[in-house]
Amino acid sequence: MGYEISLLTFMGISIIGSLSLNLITGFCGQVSLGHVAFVGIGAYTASILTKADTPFFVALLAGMLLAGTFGVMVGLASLRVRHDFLAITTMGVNFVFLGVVREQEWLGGELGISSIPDPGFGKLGFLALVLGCVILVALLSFQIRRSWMGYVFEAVSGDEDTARMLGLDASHYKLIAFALGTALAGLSGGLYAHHVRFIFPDSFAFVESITLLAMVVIGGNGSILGVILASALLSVLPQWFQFIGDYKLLLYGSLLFVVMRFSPGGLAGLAQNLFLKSKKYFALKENQ
Amino acid sequence: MKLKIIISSILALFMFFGIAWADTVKVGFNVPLTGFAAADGESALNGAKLAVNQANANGGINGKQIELVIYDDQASPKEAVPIANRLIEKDGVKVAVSGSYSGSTRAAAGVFQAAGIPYISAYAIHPGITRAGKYVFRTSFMGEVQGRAGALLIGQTMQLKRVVVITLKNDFGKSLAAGFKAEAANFGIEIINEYEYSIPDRQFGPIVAKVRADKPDAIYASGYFFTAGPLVNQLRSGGVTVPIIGQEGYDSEQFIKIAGAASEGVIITTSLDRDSNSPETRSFITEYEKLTRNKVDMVAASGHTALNVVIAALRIAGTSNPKAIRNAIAQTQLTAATGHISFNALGEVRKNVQVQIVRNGGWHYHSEIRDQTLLAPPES
Amino acid sequence: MLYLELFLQGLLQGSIYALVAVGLTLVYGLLRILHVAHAGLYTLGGYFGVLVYNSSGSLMLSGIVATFGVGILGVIIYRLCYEAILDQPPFVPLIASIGLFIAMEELYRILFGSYGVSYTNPPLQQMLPLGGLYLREGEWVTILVSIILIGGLAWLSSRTRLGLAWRATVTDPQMAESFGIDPIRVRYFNFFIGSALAGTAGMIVGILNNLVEPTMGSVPSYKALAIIVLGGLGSVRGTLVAALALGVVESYGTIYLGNVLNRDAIAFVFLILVLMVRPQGMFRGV
Amino acid sequence: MLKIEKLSCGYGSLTVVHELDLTVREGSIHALIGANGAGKSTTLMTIAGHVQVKSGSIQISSERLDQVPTKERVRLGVAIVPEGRRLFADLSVRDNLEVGGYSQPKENISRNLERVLTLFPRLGDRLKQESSLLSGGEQQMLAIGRALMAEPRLLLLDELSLGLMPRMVEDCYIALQQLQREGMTILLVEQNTQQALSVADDVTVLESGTVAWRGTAERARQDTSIIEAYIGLRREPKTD
Amino acid sequence: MSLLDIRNISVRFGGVHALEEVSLNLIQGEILGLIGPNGAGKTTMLRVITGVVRSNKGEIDLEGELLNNLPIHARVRKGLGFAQQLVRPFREMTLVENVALAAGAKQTLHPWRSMFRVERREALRESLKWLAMVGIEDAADSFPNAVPLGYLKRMEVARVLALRPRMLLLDEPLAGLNQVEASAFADILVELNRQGQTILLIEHNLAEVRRICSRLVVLDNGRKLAEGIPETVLNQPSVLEAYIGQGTVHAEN
Repeated sequence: MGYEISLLTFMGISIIGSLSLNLITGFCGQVSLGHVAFVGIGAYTASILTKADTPFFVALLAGMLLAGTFGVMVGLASLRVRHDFLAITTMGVNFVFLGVVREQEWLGGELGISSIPDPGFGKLGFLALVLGCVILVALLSFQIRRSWMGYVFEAVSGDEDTARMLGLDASHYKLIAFALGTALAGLSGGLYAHHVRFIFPDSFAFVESITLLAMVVIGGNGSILGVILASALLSVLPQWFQFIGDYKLLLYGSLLFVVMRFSPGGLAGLAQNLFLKSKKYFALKENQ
Repeated sequence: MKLKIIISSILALFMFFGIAWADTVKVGFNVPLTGFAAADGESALNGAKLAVNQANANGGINGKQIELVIYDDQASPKEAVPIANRLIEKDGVKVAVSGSYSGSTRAAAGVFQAAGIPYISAYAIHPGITRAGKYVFRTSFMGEVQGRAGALLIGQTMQLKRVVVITLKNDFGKSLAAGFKAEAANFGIEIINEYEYSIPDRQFGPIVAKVRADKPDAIYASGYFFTAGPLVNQLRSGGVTVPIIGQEGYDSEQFIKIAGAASEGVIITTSLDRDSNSPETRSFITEYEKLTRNKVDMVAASGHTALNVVIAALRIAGTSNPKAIRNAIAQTQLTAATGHISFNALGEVRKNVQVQIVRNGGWHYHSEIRDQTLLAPPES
Repeated sequence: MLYLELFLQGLLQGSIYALVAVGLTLVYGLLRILHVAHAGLYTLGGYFGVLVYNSSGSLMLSGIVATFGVGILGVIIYRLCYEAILDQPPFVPLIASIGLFIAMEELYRILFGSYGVSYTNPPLQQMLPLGGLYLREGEWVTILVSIILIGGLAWLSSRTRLGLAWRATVTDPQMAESFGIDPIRVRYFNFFIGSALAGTAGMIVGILNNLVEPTMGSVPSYKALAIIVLGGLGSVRGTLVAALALGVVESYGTIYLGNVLNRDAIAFVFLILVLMVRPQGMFRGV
Repeated sequence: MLKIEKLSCGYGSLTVVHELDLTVREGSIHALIGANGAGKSTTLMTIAGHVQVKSGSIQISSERLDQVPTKERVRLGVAIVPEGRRLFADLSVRDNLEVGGYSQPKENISRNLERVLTLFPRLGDRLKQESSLLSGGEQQMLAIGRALMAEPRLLLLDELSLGLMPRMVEDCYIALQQLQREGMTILLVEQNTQQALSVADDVTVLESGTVAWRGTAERARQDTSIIEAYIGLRREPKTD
Repeated sequence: MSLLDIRNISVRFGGVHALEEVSLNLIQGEILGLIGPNGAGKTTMLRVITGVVRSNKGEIDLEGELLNNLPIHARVRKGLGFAQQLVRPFREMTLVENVALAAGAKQTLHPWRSMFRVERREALRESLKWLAMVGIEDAADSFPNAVPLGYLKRMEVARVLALRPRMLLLDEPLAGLNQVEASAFADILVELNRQGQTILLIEHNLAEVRRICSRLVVLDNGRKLAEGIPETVLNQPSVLEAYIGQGTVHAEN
């Protein structure tokens, strides 16, 4: 079972990561190309703390808190720069995060942090913990979407200026999206670190941010189920593609491209289109 | 409900691809075959395959053929952990080898250690790997060890004193530099300057200009063939003529191709002596070239060596009990393509350091460093 | 002398950045696409260069193939990949482009091998010290080619009909069309020029490093994005200045900041600082 | 010269102009006036090819203009001076003019350039300046000059006087009359009604995308209340 | 009684004076028409009031409280309701959802708390009422892309009304509507006003302005040109000139 467990654990961690990005990018419309930096902040914080004998959950929480704090700082940047500029700024955040971590000996520098303590739940216990977190994060996502907060996020994502004209404090809401999203990224980071029990800068390279964003957009920006499905698929894809061997990444890249090129709404968009088409079809029939 | 269906169908799929063959002795092998580390992965895999072919031709393990179970880990820790689990459970391997980089090897090592399955790192140099536990070994030098050898080579063998250190900013380069700097003073070396570069860098103009101004006696530069090739080339064409000393990362024909004429006279510390008369090394070199039509390199030799250690241990243990295999590995006394090998208490290899030099467009014997106190890897 | 030399090395690196980034900024200026796969074309330029040279021995021929071949491929990529998704929100072409880039890198690896390809008979490697400055032939050629190409581009855009059409279309495509300019042709032209510049840069870097690897484009891909933002997205002049400035800063940074900040992070630190002060980049306009 | 029949046009699902009929006589100045949002600019932009035709036809000298791609309409003699001028801001004055003459063979360009500079001597001193640095009036002159470079038979002018000093407006209008004397046909959208009426031969008043009144400028000038009524300054519009 | 008091507003863009020393006040219960030819500064004035544009000089006073330094959303919360010239519906939401977002102002006042407020039925019910008031309840569940402009314009007003503003600021609500639609729409405004809604109306359609406004302020070239009841103002020679032209009639030359 260990193999399935470790795969499911990674899947769960990916889902938390992509759902957290979905809060920012999917719900609130702020494209972030550097989300894995916050995963990294959570991972480093939690690891350093548990290595210093801090209880696991306290460390996890601290990782979330610190990631969220940095997230709010980037959120403040989002109040100043928009759209493409924001995308590239967040990308910059990822590179600067790596650049700084690589040079910090107390963060393990290039060697990273190894022998991160086992939280002691056993493989299955840890999986249960991760899945529990997935459920919580998914529930939170659903709650946000059906609440007035999600309503406002949708408005801010659609047209920020008009949202302000309706008396909505768009800046404040954007900061909340960043705070929540990055804190949850920190959670996924803390879990990741204690699952692999070894982290180093390359674990949080820019390509991982792209992977997270890909999960969100392939799932259908904003669609919770779509994003969960896409991250579940994409996180195990490299394992499934083992038999394709040499063509694995080629396929992965092409998949990203093809989905964006032919169904920019992602899986959710695809499903919706089919649904609408069938609805129209039936409506036509009814009218006849 | 939906989730259940998804999970169970996923599981079913895995099981389908995880079907095992009987009647062979399986050895796990994780290796980067796609992505940025694919070049080294390819060499390591070829070296490993060669070792398996040779052993199978010699009757395998007590008549059973050896089967290499290969997975691509993209040199990513995230991929390596499920692969380790998969090797252990689905494929039921009793011993495994990493043909991969430090990140994935370090991550997988924890899994193998926890499962009590012996695991050998062929060429990953992260100091933390063997510290995962008693089931983890390494057949290549730790960075520090090789760095110390470099200091001896420059300060004692070559009698050069004023040295500029150019360090590749990753675990490999950093630990080399640490070892080198720790011993430099003991061999009368004065480090007059140190520069760092990162792994994607190929243009070293600024460093070359500065090094020329530094006027050192020698340059100790870490890197892989794809960074060292351009570096050496640019140093030479930038008018820097002093000896350049590198390490096993250079050890590839590719380095000579890239650096061209500039590679003449470059000296490295490594594991493979191409001019060795030992039958193990000779047969490795000729058969590897026959198998792949490529020239041998350090990574291939390391993959080959690691597999030979495993094969030897399997033969001695004579059973598929991982604990017995582990103990057999720990007791290894073996002459492999990379020389005579044994392990210390931590699972780190003890062997001599080969010094090679580029002459007439090929790697050749320069000297050998046998100082076992200097080369002693850490015991814990 | 050292400072001057470091400066020159910086300009050298900067001029390569410029060749890549100018193409990217041309594409952005006209179509608002962040064309990451541009770096894949740059790598392809490297491959075309080395493969043609190794089989023909003619530097001229390989230069032509690298420039024009990549230019044409750029047009094809625009036609097949981007044209249909121009009116989508900006992250759609961006991610499509990133996917394309990953696929291109892998395709190169599968086609040309993972070890990379080197020139069998590396051209332009001799040192040519001029006035106390130590540069290789290849490096002088790089500077020369950059000046010629970018000068040529300036000439093309300011002195030719095509350039006029291009500049007009960038500022107001609708009005340009009103005066008889075909916006589709301008887009093709735009992609051709941008990609050709990247192809040339790729070939030059291939020669300088004597190595063309599948992942050669990974650094320029994202750094060029930073450069064009620093230059004020869409401004060619700004991009040139930003590229050269970054080259110089990195050159000094490698020597004097090496253990504080990663070379590749320097660009982004600047980027973030500049954007916080000037959310629209350093320069505006074409 | 220009004959528009039953033209409906608009953006996306929105139809702005409904079944418009409009005829512009060869060599005349035709003023199109009406309140904001009445569809004047939309009509002009449809003729130029920037707004989608939903039904009806546009003919220029008996050729179906609406079936010609936008970029080729200039070759049929249509040039536009759009609302807000929409100069190529980063380009120099000369380059703006050259874009205007893009459709013309090379040998015509210097001739046309000379013609424009005679008409607007002020542009002559500024040929090398970036067009965004010109004053409002000069920009308007440049916009007209740019269109003239295409040797149009039909000149479409949108809100010429908007945001300009009276003196400049006057200069522009004098230029228009000069052009008319040279045989050009001009379709003019103008909110400065008086100004428009002073030069126009014919007038069409648009209201909510349909024609509300049409007649000679002569009549409209004699009885300004007609026009005033249609833009809402008088309570009761006089019927024709 | 003056509800909104705007004093000596000046706005410069670059070197251009968009507004110069303009004062106007909005009295409780009136429909004030803000008119003037294109480019007179009407929209700039509205933007100053909303806070999109900051004035270089002058004060905006809401019953004794200065609004100058408040961000847009805060001004809205104080009771200023804006309908923009170009309709900007949220395209991913149906019309009724668009309105309900505004109707639920109470739920969204405290961003963090809004996470725990889920109940939307009340807001939707109320929104239907507003949609009915502007006469488009039949399209409540349609998406903006599927309805004509007139509907969107009315939705925009319904959306503002749902904020229950103390005053309504409308920027060219009649533009793009045909005469019948425009009249109907103007009637809605009159009805709202009758129910006590204070309205500031920027509008080009002078016929309707004349018909429904109780008072007019005329801007021209960034300055206040005239103020008073419609009949008087619209017959003032300076206003006629501003609209028809500068009297530079070339007709007879």
